[in-house]
Amino acid sequence: MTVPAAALLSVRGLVKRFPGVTALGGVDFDVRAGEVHCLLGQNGAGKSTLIKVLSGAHRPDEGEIRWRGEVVSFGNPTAAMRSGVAAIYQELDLVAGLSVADNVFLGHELSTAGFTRRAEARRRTRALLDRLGHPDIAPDRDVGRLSVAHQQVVSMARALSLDGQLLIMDEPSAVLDPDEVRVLFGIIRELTAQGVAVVYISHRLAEIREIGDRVTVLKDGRTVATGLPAREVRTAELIALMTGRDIDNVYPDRPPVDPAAPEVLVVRGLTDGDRFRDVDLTVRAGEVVGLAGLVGSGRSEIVETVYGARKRVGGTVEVDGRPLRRGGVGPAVRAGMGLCPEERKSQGLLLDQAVYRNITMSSMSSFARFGFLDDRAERTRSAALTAALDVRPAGVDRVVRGLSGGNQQKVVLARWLLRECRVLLLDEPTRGVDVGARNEIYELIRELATRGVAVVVVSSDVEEVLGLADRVLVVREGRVVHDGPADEIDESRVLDLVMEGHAA
Amino acid sequence: MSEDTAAVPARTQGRAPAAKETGIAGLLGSAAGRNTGLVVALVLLCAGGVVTAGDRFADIDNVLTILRLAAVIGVVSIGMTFVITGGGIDLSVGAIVALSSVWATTLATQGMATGTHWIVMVFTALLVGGACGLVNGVLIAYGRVVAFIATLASLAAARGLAEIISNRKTQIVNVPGFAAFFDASVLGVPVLVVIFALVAVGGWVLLNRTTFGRRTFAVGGNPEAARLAGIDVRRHTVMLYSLLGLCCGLAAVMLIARTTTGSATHGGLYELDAIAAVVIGGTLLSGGRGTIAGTVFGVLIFTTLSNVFTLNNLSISAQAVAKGAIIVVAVLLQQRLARRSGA
Amino acid sequence: MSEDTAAVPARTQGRAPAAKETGIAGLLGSAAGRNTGLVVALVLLCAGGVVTAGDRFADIDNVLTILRLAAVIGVVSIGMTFVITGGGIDLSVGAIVALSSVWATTLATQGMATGTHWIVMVFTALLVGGACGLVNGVLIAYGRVVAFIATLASLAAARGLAEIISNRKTQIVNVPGFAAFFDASVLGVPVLVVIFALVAVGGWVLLNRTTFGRRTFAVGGNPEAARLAGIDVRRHTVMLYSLLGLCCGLAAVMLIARTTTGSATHGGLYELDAIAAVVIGGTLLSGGRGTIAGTVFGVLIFTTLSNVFTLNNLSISAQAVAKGAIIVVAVLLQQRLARRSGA
Amino acid sequence: GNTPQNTGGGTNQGGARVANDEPGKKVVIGFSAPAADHGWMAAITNAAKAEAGKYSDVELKVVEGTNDVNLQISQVETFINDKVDAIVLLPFDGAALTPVALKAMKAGITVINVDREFDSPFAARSTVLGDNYGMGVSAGTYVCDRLKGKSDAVVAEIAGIDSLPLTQDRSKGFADALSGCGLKVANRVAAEFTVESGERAAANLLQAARKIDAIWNHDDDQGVGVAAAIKNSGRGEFFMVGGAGSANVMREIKADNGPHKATVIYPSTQGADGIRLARLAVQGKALGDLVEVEVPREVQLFAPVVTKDNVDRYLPTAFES
Ligand SMILES: Nc1ncnc2c1ncn2[C@@H]1O[C@H](COP(=O)(O)OP(=O)(O)OP(=O)(O)O)[C@@H](O)[C@H]1O
Ligand SMILES: Nc1ncnc2c1ncn2[C@@H]1O[C@H](COP(=O)(O)OP(=O)(O)OP(=O)(O)O)[C@@H](O)[C@H]1O
Ligand SMILES: [Mg+2]
Ligand SMILES: [Mg+2]
Repeated sequence: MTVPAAALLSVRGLVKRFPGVTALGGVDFDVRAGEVHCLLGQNGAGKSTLIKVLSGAHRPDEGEIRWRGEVVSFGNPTAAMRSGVAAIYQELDLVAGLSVADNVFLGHELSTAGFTRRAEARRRTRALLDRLGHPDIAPDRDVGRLSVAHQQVVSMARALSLDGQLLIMDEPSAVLDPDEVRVLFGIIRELTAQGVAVVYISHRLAEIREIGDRVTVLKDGRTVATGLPAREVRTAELIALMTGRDIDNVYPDRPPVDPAAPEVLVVRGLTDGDRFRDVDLTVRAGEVVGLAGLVGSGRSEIVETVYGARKRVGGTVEVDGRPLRRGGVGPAVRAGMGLCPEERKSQGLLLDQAVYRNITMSSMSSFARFGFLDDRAERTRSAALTAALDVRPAGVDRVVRGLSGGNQQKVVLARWLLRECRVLLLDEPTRGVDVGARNEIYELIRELATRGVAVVVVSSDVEEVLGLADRVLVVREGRVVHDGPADEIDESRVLDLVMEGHAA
Repeated sequence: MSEDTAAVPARTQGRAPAAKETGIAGLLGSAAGRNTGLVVALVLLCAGGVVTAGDRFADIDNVLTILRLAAVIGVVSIGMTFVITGGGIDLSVGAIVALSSVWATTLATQGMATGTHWIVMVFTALLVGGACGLVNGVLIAYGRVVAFIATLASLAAARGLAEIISNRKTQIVNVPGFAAFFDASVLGVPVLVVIFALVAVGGWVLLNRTTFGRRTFAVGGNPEAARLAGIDVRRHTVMLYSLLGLCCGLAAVMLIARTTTGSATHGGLYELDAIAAVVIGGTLLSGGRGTIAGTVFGVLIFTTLSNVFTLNNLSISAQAVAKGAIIVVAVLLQQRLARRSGA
Repeated sequence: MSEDTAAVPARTQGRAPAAKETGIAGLLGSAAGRNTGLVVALVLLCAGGVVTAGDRFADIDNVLTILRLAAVIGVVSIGMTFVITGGGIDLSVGAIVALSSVWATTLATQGMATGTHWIVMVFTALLVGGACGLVNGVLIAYGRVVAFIATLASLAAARGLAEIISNRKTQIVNVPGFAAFFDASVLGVPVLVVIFALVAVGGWVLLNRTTFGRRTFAVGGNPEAARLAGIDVRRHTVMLYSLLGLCCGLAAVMLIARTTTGSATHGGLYELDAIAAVVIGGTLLSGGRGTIAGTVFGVLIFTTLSNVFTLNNLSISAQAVAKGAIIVVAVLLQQRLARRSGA
Repeated sequence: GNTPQNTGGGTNQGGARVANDEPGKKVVIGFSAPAADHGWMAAITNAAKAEAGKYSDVELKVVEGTNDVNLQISQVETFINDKVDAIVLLPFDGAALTPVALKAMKAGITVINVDREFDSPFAARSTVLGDNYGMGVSAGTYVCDRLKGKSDAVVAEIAGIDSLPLTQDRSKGFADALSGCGLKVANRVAAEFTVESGERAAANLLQAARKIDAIWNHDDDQGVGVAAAIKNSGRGEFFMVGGAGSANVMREIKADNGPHKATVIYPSTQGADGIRLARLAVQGKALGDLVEVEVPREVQLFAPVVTKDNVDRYLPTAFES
């Protein structure tokens, strides 16, 4: 391996251990000025940990980091920032309650003698957001009230405001829609043209081909390949490097839905008086229905309202022909509905509890006799599920907080797989999930469907919706603008529908 | 500054891994394991007692005295463990104890009890305590008043009510049988201590072995996730406060038995004592993590502390200073040792 | 049960949108807007005062009496707003006030002050308060002792120390000039009230207009994010507690001026009063959201309440019950109105 | 009529009834005392209210009891604003309330200081004091008498709230009297004037000392708890002397069936006395049984020992805790 003198950052033999886990077991790679260096690896491979070490948020146990040829140790994030390393973390770490502008300049506030220059901060934030294609986000808004996608944009604005030499992005595209990804790529190109280096993490191989220059693959905390040319290397090779096995067929076969199958979920004229109106949705037993649309189009709100987690102002929801009472989540759960929420950290998980307890949370009564829980049965069933979903590291007694983002997502999925639902609502089920596991999740969804479950999948990945679903609904600004079989529509048509009226 | 621990002082502290617990052996084993620091602190304290007060400390009567002292506040603290684990807080426990004790010892209640059975007094206290807890719970869960404020209001109101009912007089109990029952011993163990033990064991089982307990952790750890997982967070919250109210009612009965009186001054500062015992035991004040065994140790540490001080005839001021220091040492010990045994 | 509000009683409550604040007009406008409920509660309370006590309430002397009463606890509450916004809690404020008051009035200090200038007493009190706060902060941030426990320990220790130093005697001030300065008025406004106003305005600016304030929100709202953003969370935590300690020292000076004494019994239960004022004002007990204006309203509501009671000669127990009810009503009002003006 | 109806159980049985009771000019009296967090303090307020109720020419304003000197100062300020005729003040801390009392006097209000003394003679028109030191002396003398000749006797003391000066005065008087007969306090604990704290302190005390000859308990209200603890322990080798003089303990002394053999009175009628003095001072009257034509500057109440022999005399004015 030849290390050109131009290497901005070079990493050798990096090791980071957590209690009970070695997250990084020897990582080597180099980043050159002006390149987009992609990091690939399965969930739990150590990508996020590597980022945190590079940005000073974690201190490595062993190994050497050279910055512009000199050995450095970033004891804390400030030191890294001063050197010109800026990071966007996977778990958006913004402060709800503070405004967008405050978040952008948090830690490097614009100030005179300790007093914040608020107008200046607002103005610069405005400029950064415009540059990111989001004039719609007001710098004064409380970040906690923005959608996940918009929060991601704020994180990017924050990273840009640091004016770094190295920009690290941990799955920035996971919550963005195609349109926004395009804007993001535009900015990345602009930056690299100025000599800024970008480390880019994504589970979407297509993106890597589009934006990446070189690829480093991590597996189980080690570098298994580095410096691969992003445009030339074969997909199958990458997947084999990441997973150690071959995965060819991403989307499982779709057996035709029995037209006589009972309509399990029937939604008529659903309205929440705010975000969407008059939504009709019917899902038969064994059918997978996909909801496509732009981020912010109201898909999450639709499924949350169907589930009873948001207030239903008008319309009816029926499960197996029985109308659902209003009044919270209870009736929906009792009727056999399940929801995988969009934000796993704040809506889905008990971060400080064991994996198995998170999994059995919605099916506790099936493990209980007279209210007493059978711990052992809970563990056994959970272990079976985590094995099936390949949650790593294995071990149902682990605390969820210590799992990587993708593995946390799998834990939420396992919860509803365990509770054999009649209707399963999945909001971005594969966000942050790696190729291998993604495949397994698709298989599981399909298997559930064949067992007669009615499945609704919300996804910002149009390809995924088309590949996975039997029927596709396109949502635009709170209205369903298309409802038809998935094989009668293609990606560009969906994008057209989605963007219509949007100044893309 | 070590980076992986730098994050949140208060929140990361004491996060021991979920131990594998199975059966009674597991109960003891895991309780001791996770509470090594507390056990060590208690043992040190006892060693201090033996060294400074010799036989007077290591006497069975003295141990029973400590346990009897621990019993009343112990029962309240067990209930408090549930509420705090469930993400709440209750400042009104002392006032509820006072109100229950007063209500259960009014002339009317005592008259009824004399006419029928002393158990009437017990039921009255439990009912009053439970009702107060219910009010707290409804205010907090459905009225959406912050727990701190809601129970602060209850504190004022319940004590005022207790004063009005008792006319600020100490009400002496003279129902036959009542004192006799609670003064008795079972195999040498005073009834009050037996009650405390039963509540502790019951509380442990409820928190660690039942769906109710599991929901408590969920509600305290991430209420939004609990709600989306189909748990009725508000109803559960009401149940938690009601449970604590019941514990306060029971504590009132025990206090009546101990002092032979009901009074509006009973239970002074119980809120601080109970919360301190719970938190020193390792339950997170922010919810989602709670341990009954830790709470029991916490209560024992505080009562043993005051016993050792008294045996040594220390001045109250010096006691206060020493108490502050010992609390900090106990917590630091617990943290260091729990982390070691955890990893 | 309405499902959209089912989430987290304590956490979703009162999350008003970030108002646009510009200049002094913005200060007043936004403060009133976000605190509509509190303002309404205060106005109702005053209306009650006028109706029941007429001119005796609406008298300028009476208003000054209310403000003077509010001043001491007000200064502590402003400091407490910072600590709570930063995700902490401090139970030791009352004890710190006591210790500072005692230390500043020892014979030695007074002797020194008489020899030089009474300002020596003020500096002593501030120094002692600040030092106590520093100890709290270090214990919490670097010792990683839970704030509740650390400050509970300080509470015991500081009061004990105050008793030892003062030998449990009330220490009378006879330094020339001291009393005269603080008893004076500026344009008819007593110095104590002026100090309170200055601290409130200074606190508002510090919290809302400086990087220190921004970071306080961040540290309280999401400490991990704050750390990743390069904020030294632990150092900031220490600063927050030290600031509160300074406020306690200042409150001690004000209390010495008001009573002409230093005593180990000063500041009893200030922790509860201050936390209650802060929380009723709308600062989240879990951190990340805090309002100085709300705190000032909270303090005024409590002090006006007790003034109206005093004027009306209500039965004391009934006062307690009424107080509980009024607190709940004020909070509910604030919630309903803040939500309406917010959304 | 304005003549006080004395239907038994009243608090002024011993008081003089003379022409002074004839209605005079209307007197508005403000009354402030510490928080009624123990029986004696509650009795003080209750007695004051009852006393005021007996006079048609007295209007009493009672404010919430408080242990926060800052709040108590503001209550007095409110009285001053209100232009009451007199203020009867039992301060939480005498020294701390002195400035505001001075202010009231300057405003022409008659201030009657009760129980805890101001540190300026100009701060009150008259002062009604209990005798804390004397209480300790009375208790100590009684203990000495009963333990006559037992030089190795173990004497224990259960004090009240230890941070109050009055507790230290009591303890000092007790120690001084004991040293007169060669005894000293072997074990001392402090409670908080409440039943519960008395029980807790006594339970620990009984463990600390294996053999006790005499216990002096500062406060009969906490004494109920002390008695309960003694009963629980099954011990009875000692006798007990109470303090303050509650009706409860007096009945026990009379029945002679518990550990209490005596109690030392600390009159809970001080507040009531304060009300009477305030009324007289404002109306320009004097004390009936004195030749003096003005209300005296200071009245210090006696701290007698109540035993089985004289209990009947004191029982009627005792407070129901
Ligand atoms: N704070 C922590 N404590 C304990 N273990 C941790 C911690 N952070 C990460 N780990 C472990 O380190 C390993 C690597 O995690 P990391 O988050 O770096 O994975 P990743 O490659 O980013 O995965 P994903 O694609 O799912 O985000 C995982 O096994 C994870 O469980
Ligand atoms: N609590 C809230 N208060 C006010 N506005 C909100 C709140 N939550 C979300 N929004 C707004 O609603 C819009 C919709 O966001 P959301 O992400 O839920 O839509 P979506 O269609 O589900 O998109 P996706 O699922 O693709 O992210 C966003 O613009 C966001 O700012
Ligand atoms: Mg990751
Ligand atoms: Mg969404």
